[in-house]
Amino acid sequence: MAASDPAAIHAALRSHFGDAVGDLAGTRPDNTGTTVAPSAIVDVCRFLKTETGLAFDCLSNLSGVDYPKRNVIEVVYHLYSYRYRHLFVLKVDVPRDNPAVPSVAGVWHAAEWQEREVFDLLGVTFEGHPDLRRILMPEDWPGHPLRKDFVEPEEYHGISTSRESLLKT
Amino acid sequence: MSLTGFEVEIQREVDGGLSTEDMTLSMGPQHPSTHGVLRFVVRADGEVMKEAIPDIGYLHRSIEKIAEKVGWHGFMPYTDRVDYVAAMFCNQGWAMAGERLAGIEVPKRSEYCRVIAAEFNRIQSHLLSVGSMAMDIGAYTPFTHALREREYINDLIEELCGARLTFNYMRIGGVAWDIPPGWREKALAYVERFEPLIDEYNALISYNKIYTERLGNVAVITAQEAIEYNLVGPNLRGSGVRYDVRRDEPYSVYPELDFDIPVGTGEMGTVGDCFDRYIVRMREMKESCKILRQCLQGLPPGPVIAKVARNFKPPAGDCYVRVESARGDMGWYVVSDGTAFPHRCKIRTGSFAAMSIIQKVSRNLMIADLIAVIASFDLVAPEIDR
Amino acid sequence: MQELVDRLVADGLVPGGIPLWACYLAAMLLFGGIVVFVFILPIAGITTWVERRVAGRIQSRIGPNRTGPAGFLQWLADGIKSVLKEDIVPSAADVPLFKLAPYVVITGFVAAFVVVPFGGPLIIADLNVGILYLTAVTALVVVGILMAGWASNNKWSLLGGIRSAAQIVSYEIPAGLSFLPVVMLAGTLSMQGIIRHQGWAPWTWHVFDNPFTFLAFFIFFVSALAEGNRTPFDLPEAESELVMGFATEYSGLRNLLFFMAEWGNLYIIGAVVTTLFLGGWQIPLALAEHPVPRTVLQFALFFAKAYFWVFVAVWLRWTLPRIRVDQMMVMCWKYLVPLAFVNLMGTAVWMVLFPAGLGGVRVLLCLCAAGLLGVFARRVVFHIRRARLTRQDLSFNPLSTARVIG
Amino acid sequence: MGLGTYLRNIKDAALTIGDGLAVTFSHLVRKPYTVQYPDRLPDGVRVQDTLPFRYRGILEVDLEICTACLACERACPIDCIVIDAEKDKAAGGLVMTRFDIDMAKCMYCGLCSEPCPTGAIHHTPEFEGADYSLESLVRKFVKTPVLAYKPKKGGETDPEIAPILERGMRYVNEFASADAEG
Repeated sequence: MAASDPAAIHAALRSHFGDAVGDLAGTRPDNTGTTVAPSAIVDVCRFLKTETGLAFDCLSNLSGVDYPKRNVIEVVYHLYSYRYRHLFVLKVDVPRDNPAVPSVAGVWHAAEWQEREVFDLLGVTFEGHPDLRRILMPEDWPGHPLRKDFVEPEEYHGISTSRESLLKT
Repeated sequence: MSLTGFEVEIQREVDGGLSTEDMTLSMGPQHPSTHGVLRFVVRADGEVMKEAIPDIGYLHRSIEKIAEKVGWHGFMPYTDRVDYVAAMFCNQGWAMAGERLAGIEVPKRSEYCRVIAAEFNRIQSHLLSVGSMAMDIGAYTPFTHALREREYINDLIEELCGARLTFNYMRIGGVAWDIPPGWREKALAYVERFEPLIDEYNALISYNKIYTERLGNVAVITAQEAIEYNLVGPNLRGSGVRYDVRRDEPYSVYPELDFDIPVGTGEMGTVGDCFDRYIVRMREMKESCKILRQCLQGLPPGPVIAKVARNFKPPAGDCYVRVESARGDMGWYVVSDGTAFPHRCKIRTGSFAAMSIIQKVSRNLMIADLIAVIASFDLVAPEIDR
Repeated sequence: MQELVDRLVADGLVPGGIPLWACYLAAMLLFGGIVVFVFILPIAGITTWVERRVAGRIQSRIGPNRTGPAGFLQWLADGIKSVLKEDIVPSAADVPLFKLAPYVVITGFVAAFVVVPFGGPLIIADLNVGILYLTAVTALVVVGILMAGWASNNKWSLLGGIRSAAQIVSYEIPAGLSFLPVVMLAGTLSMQGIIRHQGWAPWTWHVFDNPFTFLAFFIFFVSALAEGNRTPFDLPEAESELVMGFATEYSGLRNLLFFMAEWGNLYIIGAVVTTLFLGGWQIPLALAEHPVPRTVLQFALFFAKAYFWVFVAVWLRWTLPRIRVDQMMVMCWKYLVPLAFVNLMGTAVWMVLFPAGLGGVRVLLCLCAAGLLGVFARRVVFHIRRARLTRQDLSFNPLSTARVIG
Repeated sequence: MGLGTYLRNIKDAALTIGDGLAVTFSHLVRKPYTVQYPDRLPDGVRVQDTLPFRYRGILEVDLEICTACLACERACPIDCIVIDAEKDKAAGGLVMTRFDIDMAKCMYCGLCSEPCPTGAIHHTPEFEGADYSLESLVRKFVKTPVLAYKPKKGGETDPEIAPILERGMRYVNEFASADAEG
């Protein structure tokens, strides 16, 4: 069934995965999607990719968002299908202290580097990732920069990270 | 032998009593043909590479963190620095994100101004890409001709918005400056003058036998692999996938314009080789000329910016805006929490995905081919590291 | 040169008691010294200036125009700058080899001038093995480059050195095979002999003698370019891949020696091609009776012909991209060598069938060459018209400067 | 590789290289495009004068028409503008003691000149900002404390300030505004 509207996609998901899939949310086609339980994310993604009517063959974007007030880090998956030209959003909430999500690198190769970036900048570990290393920051950089409570270190290997402004007289 | 963070195991083969050893080369981050600060640890057996492991992060300024510090209007000049070769598309991405979150309706004339500035910028970016690709393969003249044509567009856009590279031309709700008087005729004259020079450039280098021999059948990427690795833009269309955000997820005034999408056809080898990615960019420049002609002639009157508060506070929510940049479909995932500062801004760019496929594509290519592959993906370092 | 010395000795101008061989040696050294310091070094320098000006105009820019009139003394400035620059020897380098390499390359290059026939009597030593000696001597350059590549202890230089060894050695074969038809026609290896076998008129030149030598000319020029490391074969110092190839670690005077050899080599390519195929310094006898003006005319004609091919090599460099290493080998062994054999056999059969050669074929080949040039000119005009250029966009003055601003 | 492709390769190589050579030869007879800045320009021509009006060069502030409203200081994302202004009853208004712009950090984005009501702060076509010390890149516009300008209702009458204000407003009107007609 070539379901191009999100409600049908959501119904298919709900029928397959029951309450592991939250309810449909979103105001525009570019942000409608559901929340998914961390344990079921790999099966949901594989289902969305292989199901003939859905064919989400492209993981367009994978990003992490830090919500300190809800004490949760939300990993957001934007999935897109080149055959049916429709977009769907999956959101996975993980606790802020030791966030861990099963890796979908097995489903799409594109996820490999994007998960490494979320690991590097937000500290979310992806279980089952083939090569989980820091991608942008140096290996021994303290902390994860994109967290809201990240404090920039004074100096790194003897190089100071701040420059005294010229405007102070 | 470890090369700063790379435990690369050395393979020794002893065949016929002669033990040979792999050579590990560090190509970059300061190397004449890695565009910007990219680095590859190349494990090679003589000229033939076993593998080229990319190492990125040398130009990481964490623009996404800066977005959370400077307000909605303040971040616009930083978007120019995400991809300084094609800055208009980044401006457009951020502006559309702000408009979609706050539900602002942008006047028609400003949409036309945006498309005109963006298409000129696409020609600029493609000229730099094809020019530096020819120089990487060894021909120096096409680079200067491409840069000379790019200089004319620099002057045109300088007259439009005051800057040549980091434009800061668009605002949330429209564009900052209207088209100055007399600029339209100058732009039309330039497009007339530029179109035949694409054919001259093709005659000079594109169909040169040495050039096609160097690029044909090199680093072939099938359509399925391209989608799997989320390649976008000319890299995806080079592999035969006819997909363009301007036509398949239409935004701005692109639905009213007619232009077609050039796709790689494997004329000098197989579909999806370096030559296809290159020739798709050359043909896209022709399409951009077509779009520019239509926009410049059909420019409607009216204001060029909507009423937007100086202290802009969009309602809480998130949006995913996709813009067809010169390097493909650039995704802007912006989360707002109702305050004057964006909560999160994730920019998913084409070069990041292209860089991730190089390790797989570079197996038993020659070192000279790695340079051609890097150039054919039109990588730009700031877009990868952000 | 020998008759010159004999005549001097006969006239008694030489103070007595000096044995004959000493006179020859002194004359040889004197003439050789003049040629090296008055001709070779300036020519190598001026070629760099010509290359940068031609490259400028091809790339719609000006090229050096600040040092001297139209930038003519740029090469002198570069030379002095290189001599004054610090000459760094990397610590981990194989120091003796590192220091020796540029001198091996320079001797290989300068030694080639011994057989270059500037004019009728103007040749340092008219060896009867002329062209064979020249091929042997230019092979010395490979040794120097390989030494430089290995001694710099830098992986990129090693790659550059190995590439140049493969390239120059394998392109000796087609170069050798394609000058053999000319040697068969002329019956001698000596350079002067080859020139004397040709006349001043184009249809008497070896290149138009028969279709096979016509083809041999192109093969020889292409493989000579490969031996001189010129684009499209500049793999040993491929800027965009190997940084500077074998010359990466060199600086100061040693670097200058490497590149002087490369630009000087251009002139040798031009000179050899002119000698073998284009009638060398042959001028119509009627032009000048007295030997001195005749020699000057011969020198000027030979220089003009040789320098035209230097211009063609420069023009090729700023048009063509670079070949990959395996394509370079394929081109040598699968395209140039078989064709060179065909030309060799063809010329042999041609000489058997028509011992005196066919006048008609010679004229026909001249016309076909002229036709080629005509088609080329038409194509150039087509490109100019397509770019919609107007009169004041064009300028035939090679030193024309900038457009007015704004 | 059959004889057919063998000969076709040679033909292709010859034709395409020949065509490339024709293009480069046609360039040999074209005038170069270089503008020989800075020392060989036609006499009397300064590059700065040929730049368009909207060119965003080094910032300049006309203190006569600056109302010390601090809009530019707030708009600058890098905080490289610092203005000190106090209320001073005796002088009858705001007195500015300091107006510094750190041109070393400025990224020439133009966000400061947009909200300025009188066009006091604007970009000049001047771009040659090289200097020997970083400190001298900080442009200090206030030499002696000056009274901030108060825009008059009926338009400017003072003959000395009127031309400056008129020039300032030209910069302001250049920016797009929501209500302007086409």
